[in-house]
Order: sequence, then structure tokens, then C-alpha cells
Amino acid sequence: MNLGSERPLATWSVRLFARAKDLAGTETIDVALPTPATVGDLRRQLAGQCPKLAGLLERSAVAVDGDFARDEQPLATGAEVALLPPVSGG
Amino acid sequence: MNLGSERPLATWSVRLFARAKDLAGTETIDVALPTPATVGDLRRQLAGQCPKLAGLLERSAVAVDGDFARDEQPLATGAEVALLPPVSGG
Amino acid sequence: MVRLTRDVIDYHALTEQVRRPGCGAVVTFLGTVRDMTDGRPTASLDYEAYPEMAEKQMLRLEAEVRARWPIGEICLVHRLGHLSLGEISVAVVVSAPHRAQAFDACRYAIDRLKETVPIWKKENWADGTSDWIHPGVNR
Amino acid sequence: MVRLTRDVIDYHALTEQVRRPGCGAVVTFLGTVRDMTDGRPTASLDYEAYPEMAEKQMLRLEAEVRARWPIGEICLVHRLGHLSLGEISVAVVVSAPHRAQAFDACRYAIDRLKETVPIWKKENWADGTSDWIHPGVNR
Repeated sequence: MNLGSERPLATWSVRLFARAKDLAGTETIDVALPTPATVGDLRRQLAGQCPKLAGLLERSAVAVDGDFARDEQPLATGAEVALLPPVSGG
Repeated sequence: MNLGSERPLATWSVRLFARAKDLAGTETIDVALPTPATVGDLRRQLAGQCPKLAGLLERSAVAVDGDFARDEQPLATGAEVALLPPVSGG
Repeated sequence: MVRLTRDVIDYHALTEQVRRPGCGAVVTFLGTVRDMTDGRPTASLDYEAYPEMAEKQMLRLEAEVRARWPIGEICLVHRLGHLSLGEISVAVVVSAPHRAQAFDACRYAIDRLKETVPIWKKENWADGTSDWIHPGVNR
Repeated sequence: MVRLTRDVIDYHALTEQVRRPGCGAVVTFLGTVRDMTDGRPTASLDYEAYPEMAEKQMLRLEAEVRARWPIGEICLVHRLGHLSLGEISVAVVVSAPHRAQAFDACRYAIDRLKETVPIWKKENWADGTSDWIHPGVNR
């Protein structure tokens, strides 16, 4: 077993809003991923970890440090991550 | 001399506004025309009677009883007539 | 509602007047006296109307807007007389169920008001001279 | 100027704030809580934001509007929390030299705000049930 080749885990506390918060029953979900990780990796892990969110997740955006992020974007350790269901302000 | 064939005169007191009022130096001008008369007849008579107004008159509308009127429109005796230079409200 | 007035236009009262439970949008246009016109400094304005016809044309415009858009209420108010820099010369306030309707109706109303309502503006220039403004007519 | 607030939106103060001597036009958009949504009676709304990001997006939107139009000032204010019928949820107030600029900038700002600012609305229906509104997502 070669421990040196394993990718270290990092954890992000994902903020939830609106129906996502209600479905999950919590305001944040901790998601642990092998690094380096992308936004897409986080989406897949989140859907597996909280299946109730899976449907809404597909329609939702992910924000990293307060900016809309694409799935291929790398996730820096310590970044603030939020799940944004379609917005309805105004 | 056949007086019966002459067209009787009628007089309209034409209200003036804005630069037309300033050019004429008065708020109303009496215009007498043989009847039946049209708005176009009134324009021509007004230009002859007050040459200072002639240039502005060409660019102005005529209102009869508070509605924009075309030159071919007949002028009823007693109608309220106004000369409206291009408007600039707002 | 349409009105010609020599008093300050209370757009706050007009806005409260148009608000409706069935209307999710209110759009307000205010025209104010600018300090420059075509690059020339202005000191003040005077507005003159043919008042009977102006009210009639404003009522027609109100009816036309109501026929074209499902608005809740519309207020068309124009000030007359002497106005200082910054004062409000005209207010158009519209409520409608949705915002596109309110924007379209408000914009149409002010555009048409400027074309069809017999009101005239005199510019009192900062140099002490004055001119009646008649679009399309040279001084 | 951008702001998120839990207090009543004072659009009168916002309007006074944007008035400028060089601006001849002020356009205000107010969004208010309607009594019906898609034909269903509403009792009240709750608005929630991701506040840090919402302010950031509103500041970006302000900068974008300033880059596109020569406006004097713009105020973007959104209310959060519980709102009763008829209350104002959002105000966009813009001043500009001419009216076309003020209308275009105000309309663009409210359209983009509704697309890009992370704020969500919960409908509290008159029948006692509630739903978060997420456009494009079935309940």
C-alpha cells in the first residue's frame, strides 16, 4: 500500500439557501473531497451525500467565494462555497 | 350690384401662445373671413395680417375647439381657434 | 388622473395614489429642470399651456394608455409657471400587474405627452436672455 | 448605491438622493407584493438572500450600468424578511441627463437584478401553505 500516492481530503462547508435549505433541513453541509477537487466533484459528492437535494442541485448554481462558478473550476482549500437554487428576488 | 351673392364675413379671435404671442405682441388676434371658410383660409389671412407670424405659422398647428385641425377643415362660426407653435412641454 | 398645476409636484403622493394590491410594479418618470440645454447654461424655465386643450389631450392620452396596457392607475401631472433649476416639471406614474407593462406604459405616456399636449417651455438662459423652445423652428 | 434592508424602503429619500442639476430625468421602479401569483391568492412573502454575494452582485450591476449609460446616480435597494401585501420589495432609482437613458438603465438594472442577485422569495399562500419560488424548477 502506497499512502504517498493518495490524495489528501479537504472539507468545505457548503451554504444552503431557500428550498435547498428546507430540503436538507440545515443551513450548511460539510462536504469532504480528495484534493485537488473541482466544483463538479463537489456537486456529485453533495448529491450522493444528500439525495433529497439531487433534483434541485441540477438546476442550481454553485458560488465560490461569492462568484458564480463553473463545474470545471478548481476548488481552493478554504474557499467559501454556496449552493444557489434559481433566484427569485425582485 | 348683387349684394345677395356676397359671402358674409365672420370673425374668429385666434388665441396665440409662446413665441407666437411674443411676435404678435398680443394674446389674441381677430381674423375676419368670408364664410364658409376653412382653417387654411384662416392661416393665409393671419399671415397677411401679421407678417411677423408668417414664418412660425408655417411650422405651427391650428386647433379648433381644442382639437388639432387640418387646413381643409371648415371653420364653424363661433369656433374657438388657437395657433399652436411646436410644443416643448415635459 | 391628469392635472396641470402651478404648485410643486408631490410625486410621493402620486406614487401612493397608484399603488394597488393587484399591481406588482410601479414606474415613475420625473422630468426636472437641467442646468444646461444643448451645452448652454440655463437659469430657469417658464412653462405655458393652452390649458383647456392640454387637459383634454392628457385625458385622451390616459384613455389611450388604458386601452393598450392593463394598468392599475396612471397619473399625468405637468407643472406650469416659473421653475428653478432642479424642480420637477412633469411626473408620469403608472402601476401595472407586471413590470414590462408599467415600463412600456410610462415611457409611451411621456413620449406622447411631449408630442401632443400644448405646453411650451421658455428657457431663461444664464446670460439673461430668453427663448421659447419650438422644436424644428430656428430662432 | 446598493443596499439590502429589513426596513421599509423609503423610495422618496432614494429619489431625492439621485436628483442632480445635470440630470433632466429620474426613473423609478418599485416592485410591490401582489395579492395574486399565477392566479393563486398570496398572503405574504418572505425574502432571503446570500447577503455577502448579493451586495457584491448589486455593486457589479451598478458598475455595469454606469459603464453603459451616462447616468447621474443609481440606487438599488432590496428588502429582506417578511413582507405584507402591497409592501415594496425592491426599488431601482436612476437619474440621467435624458429620459431614454434613464428608462433604459432602470429597466436593465431591474431585469439583471432578478437574474443575477442571489435573493429568493417564499410565497405564503392564502391557504396557509408556502413555497420557495425557483424559476424553472417544479415543486
